[in-house]
Amino acid sequence: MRGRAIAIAAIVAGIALLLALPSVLSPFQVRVLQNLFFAAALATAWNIMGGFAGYWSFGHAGFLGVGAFAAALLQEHLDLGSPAAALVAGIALGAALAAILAALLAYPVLRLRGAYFAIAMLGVSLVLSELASNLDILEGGVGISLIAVGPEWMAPEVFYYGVFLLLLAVSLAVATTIRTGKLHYGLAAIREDEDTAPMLGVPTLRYKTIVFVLSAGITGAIGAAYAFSLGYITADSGFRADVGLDIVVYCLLGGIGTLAGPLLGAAMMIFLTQVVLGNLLQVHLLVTGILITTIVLLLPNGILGAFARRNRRSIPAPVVAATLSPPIGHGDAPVLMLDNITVQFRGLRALSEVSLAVPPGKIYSIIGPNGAGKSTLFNVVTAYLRPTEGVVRYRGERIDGMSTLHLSRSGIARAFQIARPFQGMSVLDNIMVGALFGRSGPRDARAVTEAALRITGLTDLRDQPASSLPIGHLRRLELARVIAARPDLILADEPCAGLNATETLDVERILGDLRARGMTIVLVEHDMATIMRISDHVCVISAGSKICEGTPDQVVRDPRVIEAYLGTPASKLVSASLTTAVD
Amino acid sequence: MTSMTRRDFTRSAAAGTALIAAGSRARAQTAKTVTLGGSIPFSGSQANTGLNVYEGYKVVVKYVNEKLGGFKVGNELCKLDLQMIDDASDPQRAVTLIQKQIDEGVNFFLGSFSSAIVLPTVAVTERARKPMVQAGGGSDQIFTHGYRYSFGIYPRASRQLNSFVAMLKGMKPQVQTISIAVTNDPYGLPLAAGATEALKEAGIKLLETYKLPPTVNDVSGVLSEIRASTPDVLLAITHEDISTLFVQQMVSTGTDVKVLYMPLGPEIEQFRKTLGKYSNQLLTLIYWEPRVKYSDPIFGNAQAYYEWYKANSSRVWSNQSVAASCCIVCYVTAMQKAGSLDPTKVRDALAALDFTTMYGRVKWTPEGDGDPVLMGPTVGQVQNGAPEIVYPPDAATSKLIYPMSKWAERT
Amino acid sequence: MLQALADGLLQGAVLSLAAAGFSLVFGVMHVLNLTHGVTVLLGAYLALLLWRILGIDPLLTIPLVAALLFALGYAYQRLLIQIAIRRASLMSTLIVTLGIALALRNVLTLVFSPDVQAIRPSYAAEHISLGGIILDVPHLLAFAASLLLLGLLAVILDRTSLGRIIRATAQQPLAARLCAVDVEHVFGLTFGLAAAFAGASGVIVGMLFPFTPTTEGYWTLYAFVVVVLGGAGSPAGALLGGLLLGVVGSFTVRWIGPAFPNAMAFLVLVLMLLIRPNGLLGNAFGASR
Amino acid sequence: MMQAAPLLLVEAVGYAYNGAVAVENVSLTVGSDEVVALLGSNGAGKSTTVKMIAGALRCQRGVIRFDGTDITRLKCHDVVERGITLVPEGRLVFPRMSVRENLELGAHARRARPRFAENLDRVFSIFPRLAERQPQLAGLMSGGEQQMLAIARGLMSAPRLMILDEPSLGLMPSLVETLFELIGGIRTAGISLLVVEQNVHQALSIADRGFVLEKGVTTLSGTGAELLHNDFVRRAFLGH
Repeated sequence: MRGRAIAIAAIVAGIALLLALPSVLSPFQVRVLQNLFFAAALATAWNIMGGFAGYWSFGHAGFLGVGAFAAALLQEHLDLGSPAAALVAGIALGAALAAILAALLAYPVLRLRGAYFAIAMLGVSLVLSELASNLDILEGGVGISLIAVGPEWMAPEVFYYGVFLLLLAVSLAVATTIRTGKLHYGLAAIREDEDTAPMLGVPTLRYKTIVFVLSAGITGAIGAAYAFSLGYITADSGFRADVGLDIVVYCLLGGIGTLAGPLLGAAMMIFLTQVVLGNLLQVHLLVTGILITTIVLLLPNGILGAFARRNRRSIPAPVVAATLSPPIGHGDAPVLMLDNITVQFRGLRALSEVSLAVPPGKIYSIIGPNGAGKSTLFNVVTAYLRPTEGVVRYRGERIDGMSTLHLSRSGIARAFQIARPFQGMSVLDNIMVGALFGRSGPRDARAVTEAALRITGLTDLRDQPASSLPIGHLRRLELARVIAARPDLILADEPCAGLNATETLDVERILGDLRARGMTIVLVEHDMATIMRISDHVCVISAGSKICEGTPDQVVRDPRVIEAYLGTPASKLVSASLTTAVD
Repeated sequence: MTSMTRRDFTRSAAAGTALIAAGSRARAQTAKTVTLGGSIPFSGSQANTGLNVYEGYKVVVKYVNEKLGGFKVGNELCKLDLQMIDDASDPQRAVTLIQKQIDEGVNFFLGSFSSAIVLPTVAVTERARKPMVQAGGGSDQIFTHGYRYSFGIYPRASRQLNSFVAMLKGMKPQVQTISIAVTNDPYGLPLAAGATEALKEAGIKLLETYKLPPTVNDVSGVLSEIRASTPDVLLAITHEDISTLFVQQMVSTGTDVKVLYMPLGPEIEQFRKTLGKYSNQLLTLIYWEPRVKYSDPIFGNAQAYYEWYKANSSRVWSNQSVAASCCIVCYVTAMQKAGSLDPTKVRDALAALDFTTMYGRVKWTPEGDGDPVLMGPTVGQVQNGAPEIVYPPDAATSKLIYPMSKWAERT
Repeated sequence: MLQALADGLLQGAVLSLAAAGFSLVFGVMHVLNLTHGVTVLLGAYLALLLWRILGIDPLLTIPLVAALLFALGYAYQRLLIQIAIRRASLMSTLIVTLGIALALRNVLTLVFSPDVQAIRPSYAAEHISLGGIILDVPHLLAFAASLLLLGLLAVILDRTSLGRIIRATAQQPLAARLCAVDVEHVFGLTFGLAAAFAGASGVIVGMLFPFTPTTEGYWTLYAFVVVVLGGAGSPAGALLGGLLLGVVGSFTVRWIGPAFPNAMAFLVLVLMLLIRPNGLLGNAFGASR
Repeated sequence: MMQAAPLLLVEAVGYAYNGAVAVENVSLTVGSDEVVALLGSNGAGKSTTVKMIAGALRCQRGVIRFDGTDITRLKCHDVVERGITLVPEGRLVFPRMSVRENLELGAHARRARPRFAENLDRVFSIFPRLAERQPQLAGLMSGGEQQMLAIARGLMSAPRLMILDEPSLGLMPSLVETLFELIGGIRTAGISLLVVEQNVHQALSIADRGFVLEKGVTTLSGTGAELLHNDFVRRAFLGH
């Protein structure tokens, strides 16, 4: 644990240095640092939402303005005795109002994604700015003066240097706690692939709301302190739309999604515009514009690289003997029941009256030529698709209406055909997402992850970034992630597609190992060799309906299967020779 | 510009040569540079007015340094060094860069343009006990903080329309009703509040006050209500772009009023050029006019200043540029009266100033804004393309045309 | 009431034309072009020059201004936007266009000074009254010109081979490549077309509203609202979105207060995004979430 | 069997999607006026190979020659101008454009424009149903009709070599029969064909020669009949 002690010592020394600085620096330099802390704190708060969850907002100037006006109006209408009390109350109210606004906005706005979310937030901040400047009670038009709150003996720039340093510390602390907790994994899942996230049990809306409210609250607090530091606030200087976009540029420059990125980006831009280019006359916008453009073009992923390529292992827990207790006891009732499922797409019957029952603890394979409706069947079971008719039952309980999140909670996990790893994260972290949001819970998530690594033979690749894995390993990572959630029923969608011989055998070994542990597996696969080797039971689908069912040997011999697979034989000769060749 | 009478010309020439003679003798000594700091918005919505203020500063500094070869403070020859920074309408940037100038030992500051920038920066210079003379921030709140080192050429916004309302009271036939259109910003709202107060005392009925957002592209809605309520007077307190829009749309929708008063717009030449004959008979707020007969300690008189301005500036003069020039004249005079370059001594000299400059009489209220009566604006009216002073009578250069002729009858 | 409706429609038509270019770029390439407002102003300033120096009536300068800006738009896409799309994500391409917008706004200020300009054609003062409603001639001509130009854009997109290629590339870029379409070239043409129509709308904007380099922000923001309201990609979407926005603005002025048209416009933007993100007519080239 | 130099020569080409190898080593040839089948199970790398030939993907290894000239580095629209047209997997018709406009787009290539009318007549003769449905939006047509339109669109660019990527995918079995007869019809119009198919039987019934692709490598080639009886083919598809 020597490493941790050094780290703490370094932080303490850093803080001592930062607090001593003002006495050494000139007032101008102190003000530059004050502006730097202000920008860095705002960028860090924005990054929690934009970087960690991948939701870019162009409207954070709205929260800044709400904080500023809350503090200004509070100290104008309410005498709180000492100036310090006015500042603290102002910051508290600013944070609270911004957080409440975010909470109210959360449900409607967080349903939007990408550019639509960004523009919606821009719209919100513009509405607030217009209301502030045109509603008399908000006095944004005429402007509000704020009382000086710094202690008489201390220079204002030194005082606000401390205030904004504190706010930056708070902002960083919140960002760090998010990064090291279960929340971070959930957010990574949301950022990387929000459609897959619920399948792994990540409560996407709840997590997005938490992060949105936190990010807004901090921005509101900073807005309040900003109002006091200026001493006079109007709608323009409070809801500065350009600040709303500047903080995005800071994060882009530093490295979106990293902890130090926003800090680095803010430091560079403030230093460049206020120190190096301080005395440029009449070309301020030209230089800033060209600066922004070149930065984004030259460093698309920012200085620190995108999404924290060097991701620290987050939960250093002791490696306990990996045990994977078998799923909760099950009799011999079928785990999964489908009766006459029909799915109709604009006139095309993808599935017509398909019924099947999956026995527990077995590998149940579904095969059929391309385009027979296998994937559609899969989407019905994993609640991606509501069947036009028919019922799906899991352990007796009807699930065809359930949300994917609820399904994964009740023990159904799906391994995708096109492996969807979280590119920016290591192999271990990818599996941790499955473990954390599965049914094992954070305490022994680490142990379950180790077990999953061992079963899928990925232990020595644990720190590799997922993006660099070849297809074979990616497929095993997908399985490991599913195993880590300790499901009862695994739905594997063509796990062997595109694998070479050895990789296919690995996957088959893993599936066999899971069956031995009592898990039930439904397999959709093309590779007939795999089907024949590992399936306990096979069901053949062709042109949307079930044509036969039974053990692998029975099914392969059935003429209807051969015909469905190889197409209608042009001449009797061909079919004759084929049937005899099959032993 | 009416032709100069011979007498005026000789008088100003004599005054000018006297100063030059003093200046040449002094050139032998090495001159001490006195830096004037401060920030200007070169981008953002106030950029055009910011540029006019900057021209006003540059022209006087050039005259003092090059024409006069400097100015004497005690027995020391000084030259002026203008160090303005671009605050890009960002208060944080302005405050930071002005702090830098204070650290570098700049003792005297000139103000930026909009109140949102002037207020935070004046707090910094006040704390550093450096005087700031500005011709930009009109908002009352600059002068209600009890700052001692802050001086503003313009009287606080709420008192700027006193002369206009006084004129309305005395106009025959009687003015009964008035409507106000005002932009929601720190300059417009106090101006409107002051006017509303004065109108109540004057017994003129205020029909409606239309409040407008800072950016607007259509006022036809307001105009159709005005056509319905037919007020005698329309007072439009809007920045130059919206003032132009107002006149354009009043003309194109045939909305006529007896009196149209716009504090910002008609006094700017580009505004009059754009609107041509439709800018005639518009009333505005005039602080200065090339034909005024004021003497000036540096230029000799207003005419000499105007000639020098035209020769040395790429932009046409405006109220703000002359007021900006006046700031520097005040500084130079105060330094010479204080006989020292110590900021606090100069500050005391500034506070005591009561003299005539090419801009007019300069005397400050205890809070630092221009004395509303002495430095208050006169009422001007655009008559065949040029602004004429029409009120108060003693300063008038022409008779008020009232009521305004209809837009359609303009030739 | 009728006056409010008339004012709203007249104003709305200009908003539609000004947003048409932005809508085309967003519909075809899913790029949010923040430089759109500056392109509109470039059109206004070019018309101002031609009007002031050569005395040509602004409406007659539209073809020349449009041609100039077509070339500018094409070059802008091929030299910068194409690189940005390849190197960075779509969202950061937006930041690139922001950088260029700031730089160009500064260049306009240096070249044309920050003073308020306005183009006053000979008929600037005339107005007609139609059954109690007063309609000014500049706005009427602008209304007609806007409808004409939007119609022209619709014809170009629906009838000409250029339009066909643009629509095909928008719907299925890979299939377009396989039909021997040089997709990068088509994106350049799309940007050129968008810039040309933005420039044309700039001429009309210059005629109706006093402008300074700073007003470019207004036109970019309002293009957003029109596109979200009406739907991206099609001139019909831009027209519907613009007219609706104009009417909403003028009724807000009458019944809520002259200070709130902007607030209402942005409120409409947010509400539309929540209810129908793809706008009333949907994305002309296939829904993009 | 083919003395003249092949129309299309693909030598040891390879491609990997950021790390994951999709095509390791594929070589094949297509003679003029010949129909060649490219067989292989799902994920064997068939689509990737044909996209490289058509220039939609930049080939990372190996050489592609067409009519004697090296086209490995050419951009997609230049490859089409030289006479290679790919009817992509999943058809990719222009959904919100009419049948007529889809066909006009197909003739966008400079080589095809002068012979637009002539090509159009031929297409309408091969696919009479398209002639009736000219104004209809392509997106509203059935899978089969869209497949016919995609092929017709390919024909409109007057290709010398036409590549069909899984034309039978997702079609009703009855339609597959008529589709392959139509494809046969194209052959007589003097166009070489490269048909990529999983449906072994149908493909080999119209092909002169075939290549089998397994896990990104061309493992086997031969005449249609040879391949049909080869138990390796049966194992590659029936998996045991």
